[in-house]
Amino acid sequence: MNSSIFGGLLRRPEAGALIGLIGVITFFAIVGGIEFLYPSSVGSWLSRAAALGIVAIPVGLLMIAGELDISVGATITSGALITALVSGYYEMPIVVGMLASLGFGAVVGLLNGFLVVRTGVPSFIVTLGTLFAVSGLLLGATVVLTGTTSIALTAPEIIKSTFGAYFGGFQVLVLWWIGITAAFVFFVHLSPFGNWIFAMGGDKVSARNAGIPTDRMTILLFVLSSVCASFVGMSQAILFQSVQATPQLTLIFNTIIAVVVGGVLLTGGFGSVIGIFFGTITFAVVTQGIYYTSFDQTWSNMVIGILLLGAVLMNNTFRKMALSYAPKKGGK
Amino acid sequence: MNSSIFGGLLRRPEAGALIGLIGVITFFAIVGGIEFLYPSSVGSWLSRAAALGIVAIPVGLLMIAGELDISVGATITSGALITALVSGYYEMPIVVGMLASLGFGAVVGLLNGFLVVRTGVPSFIVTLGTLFAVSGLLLGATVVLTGTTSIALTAPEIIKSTFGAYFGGFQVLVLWWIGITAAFVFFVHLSPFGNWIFAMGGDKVSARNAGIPTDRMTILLFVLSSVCASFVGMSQAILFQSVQATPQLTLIFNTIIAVVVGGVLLTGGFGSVIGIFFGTITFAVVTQGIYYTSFDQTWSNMVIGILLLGAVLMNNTFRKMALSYAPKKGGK
Amino acid sequence: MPTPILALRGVNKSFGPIDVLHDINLELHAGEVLCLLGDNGAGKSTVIRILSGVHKPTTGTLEMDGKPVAFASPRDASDHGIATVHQFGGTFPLMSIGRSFFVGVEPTKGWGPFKVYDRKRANEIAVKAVRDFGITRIDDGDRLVGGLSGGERQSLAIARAVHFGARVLILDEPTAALGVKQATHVLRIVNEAKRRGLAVIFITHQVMHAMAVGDHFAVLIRGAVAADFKKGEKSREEITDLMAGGASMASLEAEIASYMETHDGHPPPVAAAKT
Amino acid sequence: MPTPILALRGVNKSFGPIDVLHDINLELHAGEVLCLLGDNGAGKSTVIRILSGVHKPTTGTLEMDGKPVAFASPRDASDHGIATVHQFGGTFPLMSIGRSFFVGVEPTKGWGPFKVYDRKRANEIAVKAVRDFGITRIDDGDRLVGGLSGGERQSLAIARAVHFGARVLILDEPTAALGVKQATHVLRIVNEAKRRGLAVIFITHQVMHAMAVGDHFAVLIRGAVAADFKKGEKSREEITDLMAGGASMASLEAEIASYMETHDGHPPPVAAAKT
Amino acid sequence: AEIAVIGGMNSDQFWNKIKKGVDDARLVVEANGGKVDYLRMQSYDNFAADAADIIRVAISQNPDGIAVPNWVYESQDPAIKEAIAAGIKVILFNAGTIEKADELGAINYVGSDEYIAGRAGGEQLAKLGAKKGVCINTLPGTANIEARCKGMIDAMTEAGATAEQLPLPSTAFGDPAAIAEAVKAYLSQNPDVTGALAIGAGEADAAAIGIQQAGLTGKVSLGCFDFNEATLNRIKAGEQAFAIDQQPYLQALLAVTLLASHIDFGTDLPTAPLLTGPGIIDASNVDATIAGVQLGAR
Ligand SMILES: Nc1ncnc2c1ncn2[C@@H]1O[C@H](COP(=O)(O)OP(=O)(O)OP(=O)(O)O)[C@@H](O)[C@H]1O
Ligand SMILES: Nc1ncnc2c1ncn2[C@@H]1O[C@H](COP(=O)(O)OP(=O)(O)OP(=O)(O)O)[C@@H](O)[C@H]1O
Ligand SMILES: [Mg+2]
Ligand SMILES: [Mg+2]
Repeated sequence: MNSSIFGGLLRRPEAGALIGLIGVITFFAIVGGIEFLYPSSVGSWLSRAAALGIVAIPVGLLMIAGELDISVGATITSGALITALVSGYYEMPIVVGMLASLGFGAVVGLLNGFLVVRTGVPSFIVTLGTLFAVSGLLLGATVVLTGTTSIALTAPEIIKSTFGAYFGGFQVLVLWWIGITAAFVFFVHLSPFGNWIFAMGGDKVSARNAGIPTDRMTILLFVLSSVCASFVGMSQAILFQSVQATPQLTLIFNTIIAVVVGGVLLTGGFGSVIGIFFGTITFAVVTQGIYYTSFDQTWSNMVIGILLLGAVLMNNTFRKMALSYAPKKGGK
Repeated sequence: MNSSIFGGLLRRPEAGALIGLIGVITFFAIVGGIEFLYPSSVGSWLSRAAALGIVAIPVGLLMIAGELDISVGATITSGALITALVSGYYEMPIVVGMLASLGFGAVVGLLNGFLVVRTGVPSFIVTLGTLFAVSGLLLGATVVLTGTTSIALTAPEIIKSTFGAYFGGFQVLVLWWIGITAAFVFFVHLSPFGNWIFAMGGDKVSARNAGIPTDRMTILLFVLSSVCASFVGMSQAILFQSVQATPQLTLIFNTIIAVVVGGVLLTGGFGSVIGIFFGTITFAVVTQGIYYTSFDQTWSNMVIGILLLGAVLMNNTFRKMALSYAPKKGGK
Repeated sequence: MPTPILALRGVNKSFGPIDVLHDINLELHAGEVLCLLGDNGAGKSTVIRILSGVHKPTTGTLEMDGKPVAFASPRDASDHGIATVHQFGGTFPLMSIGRSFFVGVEPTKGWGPFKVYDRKRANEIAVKAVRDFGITRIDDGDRLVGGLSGGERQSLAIARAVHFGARVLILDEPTAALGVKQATHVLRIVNEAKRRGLAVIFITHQVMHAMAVGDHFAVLIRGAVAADFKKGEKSREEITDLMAGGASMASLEAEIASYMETHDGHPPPVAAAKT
Repeated sequence: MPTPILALRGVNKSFGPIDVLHDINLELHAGEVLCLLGDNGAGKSTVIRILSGVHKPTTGTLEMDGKPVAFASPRDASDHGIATVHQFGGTFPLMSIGRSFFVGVEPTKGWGPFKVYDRKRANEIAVKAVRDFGITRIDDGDRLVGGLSGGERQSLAIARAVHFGARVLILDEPTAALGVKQATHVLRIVNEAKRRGLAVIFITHQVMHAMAVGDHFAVLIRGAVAADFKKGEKSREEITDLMAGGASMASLEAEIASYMETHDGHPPPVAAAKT
Repeated sequence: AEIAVIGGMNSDQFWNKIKKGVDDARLVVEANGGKVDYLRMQSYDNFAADAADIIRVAISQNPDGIAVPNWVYESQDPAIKEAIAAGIKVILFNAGTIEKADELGAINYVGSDEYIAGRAGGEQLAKLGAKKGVCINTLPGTANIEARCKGMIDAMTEAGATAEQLPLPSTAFGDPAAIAEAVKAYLSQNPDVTGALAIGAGEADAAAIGIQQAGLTGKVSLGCFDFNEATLNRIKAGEQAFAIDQQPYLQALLAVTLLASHIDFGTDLPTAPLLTGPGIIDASNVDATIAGVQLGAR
């Protein structure tokens, strides 16, 4: 009986991610000192995680559905840049800039989605193309329009405190992140649509034959990830009040790491939103935790790499257990 | 009869790449001026292509075999750094440094290969882990050992003219590239082993059942790509006499672009060495060609992105033609 | 004669330059099993894909209850009461049995925008449907499909179609990978569906299976309907010939089959191997 | 009695905690067809995978010509003259027919380190082997396998195994996806192989096919050999029961099959659907 | 004269100010029947190799003169020598020294020096009373950035203070949230640090938020290399102490016009080197700088 409950927990996709998270927190609390668990430190790693987390969830959903989106490295910049351009450089009301940036994100998502659905080219390649095309377009347009590649922005106080401010060491984005996570948990694990995403990742042709509108779902997921990335870029523009026209290539790697550490299967069909949530925190804990230890920070890349490999191996083990798990029969 | 020969050419994996290459050269010769075809300009884009091309071929073979290697971004740095460390900083004979750097590359390749083969984790994730782990290790070790992150190196003249020198605007690496390409053409398209790589990419389980030592081949291919990347890093250290400890993230994207533009299928089983060769030149022509035009270079990323999307769509069309192509029967 | 539940009228289908179906006319009546027969590549699965909304005909029309319909998507077809088990796949290895069973038509509980997936009910229904099928080893709807054997998976896919097959049930080679016991179960289910008044389309390469359930037979040869007849109108040998694309195969098969009677215990003579 | 070409002696196989095969003893003689029968999940493919070097037995030994052997890899097994067509796959969609045919055993020309793949010869042999099989539509070895129909691909895989099957030919459900004509071809090929003195292992769920070629039958039930008998020692009904995992199915199947004779033209009675 | 100018990445704000200088100088050159090409690096990943490569691209276009930053001596020197051997006049700008220019045979050097600029930052922090300083490095391992940090650390050490580098993992590059939180965490662990120097203006935007979040605005003096509009706003508001400016507009304008005039008219400037920096922008001169920014010259 006990072993059955235990087995039931272990076969959940987030099991590995949760154990990993507890592991790294314990590690840094011991090595880095107990202050690593003080609210101010927690605020620090959660604030670090929030921006990444908001992008990682829809990117993770795409991965569950068997796709990949690496153009978020450009859309996060476009979100920031368009807000700053419209409301900073051209001095239009901030709301216009925010809407424009989210709208542009939606357009990029639609473009990605349509190209993937219509041409059947792997999404890795399509979004690699849009990554370059969009970031090139942004840079060119910014230089042509403003003559510089860095734009300042000052947002009204109310907007700042809604999207880009700190309260007691916690960035507001953390609240957005938790809210968005909750919405996605509902969408993916409770509403019937979530089932469709898993089915698409499991076997796209069968999913289509089962009556799932796979094309529309794929496009929707691409739009979600681009809009979420734009949203993060927009909030960062408001918070940091200044924007550079450089694509964030590292964000691409970071989201993939967070998602995979969170237990999502790169080849699709398996994963969970809560797992991605844990994976993002794990990533943030590791990158922030190093500052609380006496390790030389030159080694931080290595720690991240080893964490990733370890997490993936652990998740693999859990997935195999999930597949072969069945409640024990009476005998033997 | 004619249409049959034409069809036969078109169904080759490199058909799209060749047409794309002719297209971009024509474009830049018209827009950039005829000087784009002068030997000095040709030397310029071939020299740019050589380093990329030597890495792109084994990376492309991995892709044909259904794997991906993004750790080359770290191994190219390790190749340069270890040569400079051993023979520059510690002043050992240059040959020792060269062997050490190639040896380290082989070790990284073995590690990648073993992890992929043993754990079954997708190679994208495994090599993402080693990318971070190796680049972190390099940076840390360099700082600890030398106290700086960039090391100078002076190689004897004979070594310089073999690995790192210019002759009439052409880097010697171009010759190495052509030689390595020829060796790979033999290995992949003429020797019986090439067949194995395609079979592995087509269906790994069936390939194993057909008696192909898939594990050993996979490890071999990872070693090849790491060693080739180390070789390029080593030659660059010798040529440029100075090395810094940063991973080359853009190399990762560039190799994937070159390989995909060269007609290799991301999902494996289809492609050719000559195609990758053409794809690399195409990429180099586009990135270097922009210098010869009056376009504002701020747009270059956009051009690259659009090129990638266009090339992939064209290759897709050719692949579909290849699949449905059959010599026409008598009637209709 | 009553109006057919589903009919193809002069349907053609081409994929680019390749013509796959030529002028197909077929009728399907309630309470009737239509066996679609034909050689490999004859176009059987393509007919099925048109009926289930996966492909649209190049020319020609579909009729349901005598009125022309056009299915915009597989979902549209299933909304019209057509449930299909396609030749390969149909299950999702990393999903639970309950979720896989209800893919695309998830049962919900709750109200308004907060309708949530009803896991408990889905699992119960799914497990019951599969167990009714004779697969008694399955008792937990949360088990992942990837842990089931090939035959169990196929049964799950069929149980699903039967459960949702409101009016028309289409089975594309459902028995190909199944053992004797499971195949017999499928045949029984087809008969049960017919008894309940459903129309069934059944594809198989096994004459025995076809003759065991079919009321009506259509044979495709190279994308055209080569024969369309009722039960009892043709002999087993004639049907076998037609299934083999018009070649005269039945005699040969019978010849091979007859070894067992004529050469009990001895290796058969070499002659049969000559063509 | 001559020494068997291939024998399993007390073979057990477990995947982690799951025991799949229990104490399997089987013998295979030259010029003999061994039919391996059993329900879905009985362990037939696992036996095949052990014989073809894909898996190693957990305990127990393999013997070839009376001497113990251990296959290090599938390649090792094929070097011993064992050719296998596995249940699924075996072909490579994006490879040419010639290359796919010779995967792993590429013919070469030239000398020393400059041996190159002999495309022309490979294509010729492959095309001939497939055409000998009755698939006359194929005439160009450079065509990609992905452009062939499912049945044509299956035939290619079988032709390949027959071509390289030096001593033992193993076919795991080769006829499952095939039409009547192609299935008959496969049966003919099995007989031809037997005539040439090869030992053949043949797996099928179709009693007719098994009885048409088998000299010797072994039935697996839940991973153990439940019956091992010669041709003519058991009746069709008994074999069917055994194939269904020991359940008494033959009568039921016969019952369903008998509809066609007894109820010509009329829908069958409902009774059959009750279990 | 036909002149090729070599510069840094497109998305790098600093090099767009250089572009403004190039564009303004172009007017003069074109007025004399010449032409100016601005060739830019496509990434900094493989810096030594690409920096030499791009010179060879310029040579292949057969210009009369090349204006080039001498970022990495070892790798670029051979290429510069090839250019001079091919009869092309070369001027070094932005990176290099006059000794180097003389050694290679370049006509002059216009610019500042990364190490010296770093020293200026260190001296400024020491002057502001910082006892311990940190150099926030988002590109650890990159040669010219390391030189900036080294200069800063050396200068502070000589002034009797201490200083160290904070190298961030490559997962943080370009991610303002990561930089801000890293700075915040670092400062909370190192309360004795009262001076911070960011390696670029974008990093400073994030570092300022990190300092603010650590509750140390005003207590930790923040400086940075180069500047953008937000930097100036912060200096004006007292949230940042200073920015180190090397006046890129002047570097480009002077380098190109000097080179063109040397080729066309044989002029020569006895002032060598021509130093354009480091200049310190702080509260005292920020208003004039803002005026220059509006015109795109700063
Ligand atoms: N999407 C497609 N594009 C091009 N050709 C296709 C496509 N789908 C099917 N075909 C071709 O149409 C023909 C009929 O295929 P179909 O799958 O309907 O045959 P089938 O009768 O179901 O055969 P089997 O008994 O082997 O399942 C084949 O020659 C096949 O190659
Ligand atoms: N690699 C494996 N790991 C765990 N279990 C396995 C593995 N391979 C096979 N099995 C299990 O072993 C049992 C026998 O499988 P096998 O494929 O041999 O059956 P089979 O007799 O060939 O069935 P079918 O007629 O459906 O092809 C099944 O229950 C299957 O789930
Ligand atoms: Mg079919
Ligand atoms: Mg099997």
